[in-house]
Amino acid sequence: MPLLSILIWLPIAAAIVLAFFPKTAVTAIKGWGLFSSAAVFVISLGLLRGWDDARAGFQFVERKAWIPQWGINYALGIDGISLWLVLLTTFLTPIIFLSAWNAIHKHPKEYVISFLIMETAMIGAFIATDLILFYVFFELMLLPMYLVIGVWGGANRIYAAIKFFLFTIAGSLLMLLGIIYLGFQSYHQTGIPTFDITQLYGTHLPAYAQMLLFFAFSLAFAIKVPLFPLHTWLPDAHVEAPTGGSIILAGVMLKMGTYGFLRFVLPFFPESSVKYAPLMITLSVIGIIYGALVAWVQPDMKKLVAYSSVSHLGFCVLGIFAMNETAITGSILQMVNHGISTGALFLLVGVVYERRHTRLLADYGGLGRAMPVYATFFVIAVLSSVGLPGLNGFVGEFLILAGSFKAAPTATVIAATGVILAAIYLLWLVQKVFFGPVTNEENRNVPDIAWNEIAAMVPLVILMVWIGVHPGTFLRKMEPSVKHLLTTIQRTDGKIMVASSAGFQPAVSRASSPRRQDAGATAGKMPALQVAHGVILSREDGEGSSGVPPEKILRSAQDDTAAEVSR
Amino acid sequence: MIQPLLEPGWQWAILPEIILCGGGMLLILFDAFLPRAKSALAPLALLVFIATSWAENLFIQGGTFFGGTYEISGITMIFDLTFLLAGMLALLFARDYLDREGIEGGEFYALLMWGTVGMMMMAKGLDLLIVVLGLEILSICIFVLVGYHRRLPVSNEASLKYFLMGAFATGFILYGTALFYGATQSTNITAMGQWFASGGQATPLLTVAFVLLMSGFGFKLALAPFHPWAPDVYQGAPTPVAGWLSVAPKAATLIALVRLFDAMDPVLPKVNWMTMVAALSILSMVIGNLVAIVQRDLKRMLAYSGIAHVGYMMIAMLTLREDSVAAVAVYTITYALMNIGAFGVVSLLVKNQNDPQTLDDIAGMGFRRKFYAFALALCMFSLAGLPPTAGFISKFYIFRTAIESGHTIVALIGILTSIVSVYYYLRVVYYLYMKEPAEGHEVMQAGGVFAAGALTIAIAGILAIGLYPTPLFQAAGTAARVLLQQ
Amino acid sequence: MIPTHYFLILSAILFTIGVVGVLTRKNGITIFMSIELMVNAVNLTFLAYARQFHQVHGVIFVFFIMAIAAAEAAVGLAIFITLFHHRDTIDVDEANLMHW
Amino acid sequence: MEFAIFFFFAAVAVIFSLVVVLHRNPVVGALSLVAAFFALAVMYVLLEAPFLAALQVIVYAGAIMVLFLFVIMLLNLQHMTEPVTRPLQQFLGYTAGGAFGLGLIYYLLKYGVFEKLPDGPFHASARVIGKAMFEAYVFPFEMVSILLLAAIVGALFMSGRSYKREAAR
Amino acid sequence: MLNSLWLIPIIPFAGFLLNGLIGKRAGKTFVTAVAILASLGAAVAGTIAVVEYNAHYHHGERHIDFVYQWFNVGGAPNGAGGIGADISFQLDPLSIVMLMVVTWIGFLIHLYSVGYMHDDEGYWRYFAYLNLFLSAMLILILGSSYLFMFVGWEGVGLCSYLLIGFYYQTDYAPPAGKKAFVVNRIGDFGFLIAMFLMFAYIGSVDFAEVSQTAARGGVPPEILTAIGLLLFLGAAGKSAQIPLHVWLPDAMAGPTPVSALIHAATMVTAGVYMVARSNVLYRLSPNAMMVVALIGAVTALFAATIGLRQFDIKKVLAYSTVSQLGFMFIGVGVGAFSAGVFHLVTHAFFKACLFLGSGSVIHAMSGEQDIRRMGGLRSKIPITFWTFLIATIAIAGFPPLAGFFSKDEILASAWSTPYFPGVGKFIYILGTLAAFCTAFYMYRLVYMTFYGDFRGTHEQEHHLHESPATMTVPLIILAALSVVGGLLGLPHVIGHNFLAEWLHPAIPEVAGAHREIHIDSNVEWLVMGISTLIALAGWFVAMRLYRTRGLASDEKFEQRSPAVARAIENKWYVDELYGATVAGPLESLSRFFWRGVDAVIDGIAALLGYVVRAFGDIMRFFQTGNVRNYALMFFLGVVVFMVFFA
Repeated sequence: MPLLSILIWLPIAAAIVLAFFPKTAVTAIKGWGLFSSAAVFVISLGLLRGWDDARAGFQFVERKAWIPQWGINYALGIDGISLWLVLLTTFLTPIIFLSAWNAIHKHPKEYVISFLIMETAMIGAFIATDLILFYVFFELMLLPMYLVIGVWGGANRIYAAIKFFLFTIAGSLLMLLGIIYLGFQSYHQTGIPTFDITQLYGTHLPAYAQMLLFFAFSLAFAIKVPLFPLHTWLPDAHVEAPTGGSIILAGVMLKMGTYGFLRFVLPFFPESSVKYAPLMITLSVIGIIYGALVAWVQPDMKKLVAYSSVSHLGFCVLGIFAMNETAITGSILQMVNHGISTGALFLLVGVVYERRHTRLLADYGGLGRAMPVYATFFVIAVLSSVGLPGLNGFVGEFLILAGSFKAAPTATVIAATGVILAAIYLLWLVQKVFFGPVTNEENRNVPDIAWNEIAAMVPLVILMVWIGVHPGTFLRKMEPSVKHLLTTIQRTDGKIMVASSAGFQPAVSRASSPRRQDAGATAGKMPALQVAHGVILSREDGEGSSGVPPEKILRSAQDDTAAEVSR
Repeated sequence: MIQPLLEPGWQWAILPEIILCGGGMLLILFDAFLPRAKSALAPLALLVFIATSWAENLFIQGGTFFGGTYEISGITMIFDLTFLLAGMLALLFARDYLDREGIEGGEFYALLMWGTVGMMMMAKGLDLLIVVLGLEILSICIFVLVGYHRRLPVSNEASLKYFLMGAFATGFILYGTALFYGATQSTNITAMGQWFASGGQATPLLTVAFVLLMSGFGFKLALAPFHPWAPDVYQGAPTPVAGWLSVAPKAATLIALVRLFDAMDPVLPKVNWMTMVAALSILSMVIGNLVAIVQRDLKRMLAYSGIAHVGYMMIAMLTLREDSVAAVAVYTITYALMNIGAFGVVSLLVKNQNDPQTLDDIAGMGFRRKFYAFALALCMFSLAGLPPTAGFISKFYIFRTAIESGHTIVALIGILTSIVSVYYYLRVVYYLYMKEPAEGHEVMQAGGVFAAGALTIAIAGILAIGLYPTPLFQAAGTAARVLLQQ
Repeated sequence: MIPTHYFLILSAILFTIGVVGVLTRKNGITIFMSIELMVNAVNLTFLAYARQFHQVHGVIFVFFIMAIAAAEAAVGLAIFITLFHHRDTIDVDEANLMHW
Repeated sequence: MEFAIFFFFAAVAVIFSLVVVLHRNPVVGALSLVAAFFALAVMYVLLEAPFLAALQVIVYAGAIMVLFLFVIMLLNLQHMTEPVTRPLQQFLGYTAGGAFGLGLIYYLLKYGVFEKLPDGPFHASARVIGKAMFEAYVFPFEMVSILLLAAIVGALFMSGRSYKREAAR
Repeated sequence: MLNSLWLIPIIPFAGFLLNGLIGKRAGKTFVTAVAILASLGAAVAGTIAVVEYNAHYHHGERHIDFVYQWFNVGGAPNGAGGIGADISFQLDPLSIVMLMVVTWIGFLIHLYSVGYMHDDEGYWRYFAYLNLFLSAMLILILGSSYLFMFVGWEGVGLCSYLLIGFYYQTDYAPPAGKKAFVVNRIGDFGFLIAMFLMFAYIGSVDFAEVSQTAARGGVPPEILTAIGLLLFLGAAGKSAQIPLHVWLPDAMAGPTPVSALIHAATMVTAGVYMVARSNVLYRLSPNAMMVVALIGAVTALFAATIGLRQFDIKKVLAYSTVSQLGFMFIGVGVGAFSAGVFHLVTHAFFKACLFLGSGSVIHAMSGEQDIRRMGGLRSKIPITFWTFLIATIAIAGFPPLAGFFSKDEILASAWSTPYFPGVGKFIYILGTLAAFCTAFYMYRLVYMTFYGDFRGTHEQEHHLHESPATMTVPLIILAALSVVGGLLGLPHVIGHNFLAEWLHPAIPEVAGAHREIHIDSNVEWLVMGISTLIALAGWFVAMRLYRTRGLASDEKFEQRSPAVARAIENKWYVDELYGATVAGPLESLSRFFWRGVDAVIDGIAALLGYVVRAFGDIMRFFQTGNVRNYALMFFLGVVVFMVFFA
């Protein structure tokens, strides 16, 4: 059974069916949206049933010729990297419909349709294993989002929508050029035209071209993430978008960027990735701190959460460019976490916005008395976003930081201060909204959270706790794919090992060459491994680092320090 | 004794032309003798067009006729079908438009058909004589069609402008042809090709000839800097005509150019002619997109975007390869669908054409005239080159060929300018869906069945090509191969 | 027998004069006459080459060009008449309803 | 002898065409254009194309120019004079035109000169032309009919009778 | 029980869930029952576990109860060297001590709260939080690895946040809670980095593995020092040591029992526990130890000085807590880990007693906390008075009460620490001064509160009443404990130091490091003598100043040296300093980022747009609408191309 195709096309089909509903039958429309998206979610759970934990490569693979002339296929596949993102997508969509049950009064039909189309696009982008197919979905998701922001958005929605669209399209069009060039290169080397990701891996590119392509791709994804200097579209888009739009935008769409880095940038351009990892890491660290600081002084709840997204996704990018298993696994998990917790936060902000039609912190205060249940949910969401152990946020952040600490200690230490800042701005938010005496009379008797909103929140909270308490469920399925990814990067060049263990002399120096080989499979985690065994080693065969010629250690040490300096 | 130089099967070869010519005359007579039965004209015309397309498919095996001056091949068939498609769409939109404006007449459809004949001649002519002749037939028809709405000063003014510029440009084309004739001792494209192939030298004089020729064709293509007529003419012309005008003649000129460039192929490495073409394309992309941004009149905006699109097509012409020819073919078909579609929706605006049809006229239509708005939006997305529309596929094709033949810089400029273009295409969507219309300002009316049908065709085509272009690619690819081999 | 390029140069001159006429005159009909002049210059070139190459082709071409010119004249003049109906002048500078 | 004729009529053609371009009165322009066409006809004769010369006189000088004059009279523009406006346009027109012409002549002299003239006379007589017309060029010849038909229909339509009625609507 | 240690934290957690979910509707009795049972259950289960432990192990081995693998990423197939931790609980002498203290005192305070919080609308919420705290604390002390410990570590932080902000509708409580959480976060930052270092250089965060690897010399010394310092940063955050002490005084905004449980007896001592837990690392890097000890000493004195002049009864106790925590850190810092833990225990007794007592006072004074409005309560609330007095004597360090022995052992070890003898002496002096201050301000508190005549309003006086049994019973128990608690660790010159012996296995033999501080008897006697005198002196001075004169002497002091007085009242302006140096600049920086940098970025984007538009407008200008101009453009194009290309 072509599960993935079903996943892609079911929402579209539902949307088409919906197009024939009478626009007056609002309840029917919403119900249909909810039902169909829920159905998609249930079906997507089938992925877990048929999942093979051991397989590193793509599973549920489908492949049909689409444009054979150019070797473009309708090729679908899913692996540990994309699995949870897909599930996140299918999981969030029904929640959106649920949360927006009473929120959307204007053109509900078109609203639901656009979200269904968006779901298709997002799932497609995650499971497309053909570069062009990916691009098609990648762009396709812009249109509905543009409409969602522009039609159902707030006061300044037009500006936000166009800004969002132009920023994104600017990046992705340049990426398109890069894609074409990449396919052209591989065509000239292999003689077979193809845009199949796995076959494009290891396309050898001249250094200069690789650099250009790296930036072409990175720009597109960095805008999407968004990485520090390119982030300004995000707050506007979030503030103006309707609740559902914000949830999808933060929950899934931003992940396209990080996912793109993982799936394309790293394996396609390993050397450049290593070369410019310091740059990317620096940017992400700046983003972490910057986003947190700016979030702290926002007068608008949604803007605050939006900037917090900048900060959180900075962690993801940091983990990706640390390029070792721990960090990458962490950042994949963190993508999911961020989707859940920030999604929840946006949902909750939307809830209170529905009731009070303001998002300014100044207008709130003492809300906890009127809406205790709501407050509880909010605090839980905040805590998971702060990264409280036992909730989802912690595991991801911890893995990222611990992993990238090996690659870039200084950067990591700086990034870790983001953990403090997160506490500052999020608790500030909670305090401003819920605590303190009731200053504004309108807050005295706001109706508490409604059934549909509770129904939307409960699954989110359950997931938060689940990931926090037993992340193994999720990590186990990622691990092989991540290892595989790292070998893909590895295959091209050994430099990466050095780079990813930069600023880490003692560990490297304690490494004994045979271990370097077998552990070479997974780049970054080596040092830890060697430390772990280093001592035992030294007991077994006297001086453990006998295998390594000293000058090599020296060199690695040197360019490590170099990396440090450049950072 | 006179023996007309007629190869066997010639009557089949030019069957489409014959049908169209005859059809045109019949329609005129019909209108003349049964002035009451105007409503039957459009269906009849449609019938003629359909018959022609059917005739196209009748004649399978290609070949050259009339002493090697007239070629029938896959590519000509594709382009003929493009012309016919354009003609049909224009006709369908025109039906409602003319009916509304109360100026329906047999002449209109007749001229449409004869113009199509002219284009077919441009597409098939292997002799510059035929090409020029076709071009003239086309021009004559356009002069009249543009000025067809005689009551309107703008329409008349448009036809005046187009006429003067057109005649002017014709002068240059002719002069260029003459100079080529002087160099190659023939105006037959194949002969010219042989002359070039047999080491014919390209003197600067020939370059001048090329410049003159390009300027003339550039005029028809509305390539910058030969473009300035386009916005005015599109604005003034009856909207369906404008749509047709923005597509069909360009297609015809392109295929003629393809033949020429193909003939010149041997000499091109030695001369900088393609640099000029590149310059033209870059200029067009830049000027077209940048000026389109500041337009509020829909038709002018589309005109400028059209200029830009020709720029994109010229990218593919820079190096003539199977791919590029196929790309041009695909692009023209796509462009026909989306541009005529867009103009068609505009043609539904009930408004005195003397005043511009601005964005405000479509404000808030998104949720009133759902179908038309959706069609327009789709056309816009396609024009902007966003997947999953045909526009994306064809643009992708163009840039792919560009990169493969190493014109990365031009491609880059193309990409950058198309980023710019996204802005104004989206602005249309924004007016459609996100803006509330001014009170009592309801200019988009529910068009008749014809317009609806045309839009359906356009939408279907855009999506079909966008989602599954393979068959089209195959056809175009083989056709191009055939074209470039002989 | 007169060398061919004499004719070519003559036609070039005439063509240029025609072009200048188009560019500098406002009277639509004069402009059109200048265009006719250009076309005739082209004819001259064709004929010159035709004689040079001993080809009837060029001559035929000229013949067709004449037909084209005639057709253009017919339509063009009709257009001018309509223009005149609209605004009692054929000064093309007056035709400026549409710009920018 | 030939040369004398050539230069004389070349001068005539040039001068009269200059008059066309420069003289402010369209009627004068039209008439001088006729003169220029005559001169050209002579050139055709020199080029051994008597048939075309005849056509030139009949079609151009005859039909087309008469049409022009007719229109001019119809719209009685004969008294219309145009003041010189748009100096920049004028200036650019002349300079650019001059540059273009000079360049053209330069290139023609440099590359367009044929060393050897064709040996033997070349008679593009009516017979030759007619034969070619109906053998090799039958298709374009037929197409010309469509061209002319379109032109006629168009002309009729544009300046047609029903115009006023429509306008009335 | 041993193999289901996880039950111990789960029981109170269940209580939390029950109360949290249905407590509001279920009513007070239900809530009370659940809460009390939960805490009692935890205590009992813990005790059983301890008993079983004693039955199984005789040399203080480490018992591990592995539940499941939390996460472990990037390791070899066998998981070695991976980053992650197990959900597994451990039992060893150290955690047993903590376990007993936490569970039983926790239980007592639950009991007390029943009375204290009785007519609070947030009753259910309160007990839910309290249970949650209990379970988090238990995770903290039972966790078998730094990472799992960190879970409890943050958990208690959260609970303290929630409980400090318990009166969320006031305007002072929520900020205090936020402050507590954020400052703790700063500490946690250090903790995190320390763990990263462990993963990087040791490859594990399991207590045993870390200690063994370190002991094996598998870790470069500078790294050890770094780890030690970073861990101490965490500890300082949790245990309110300079410079992170600022949150604890504000934390008094919470209900008094909370202050007793969290901010005196258990949570704040977590830092001490962690340092003791990491004793191997510390003993291997004396520098880190010295820092710990010094900071402890400075904090002890500093806080004590502030305590000298506070008028909020709870604030006084808060500062004394900070100061006492300083003592504990001196202990663990100079290498006398058992001493530090010993003081931790005793302090838990008497400080809990003091806080509860103050709570009872406040209860009696119907919410009044300012000692300037109290006085003469001795007769009104005798039980409270006596228990309070006992605890005071204990904390002031009068022999033979608990405080005396623990503090004395610490000071003695400080004096004779082998790691940094010179500094040790200095620390001793600081500690002694702090001890003096402690004695002084504690007696001041007692005299101001219970002696003299009543200074409050009439209705307050009218309401005065002894607290209910649920409150007094815990007081009595704790008072008794603070009397006899000293017996746990008698100095060897007098008797037998049970605690030291008990903890001995938790402080393993490490090459090149001392296992315990050897104090020779003269020093022992000397120190004991001195501290006794100090305590007496403090009492004497306080009595002279406050017994009869009460408030007057404070005013006198204010008149004599107003600057100092105000400085002390304002806690030496530390908060203001932080505000000016950290918070303020940071905020303005953020505003600059937001208003400035973002604006610039947007500006650049907008600028591009404008440039494009401008170009458009310029080119559009050529579209004059005049056909001759078009012809000219056309022709110019031709000419230009001719010039260029021909």
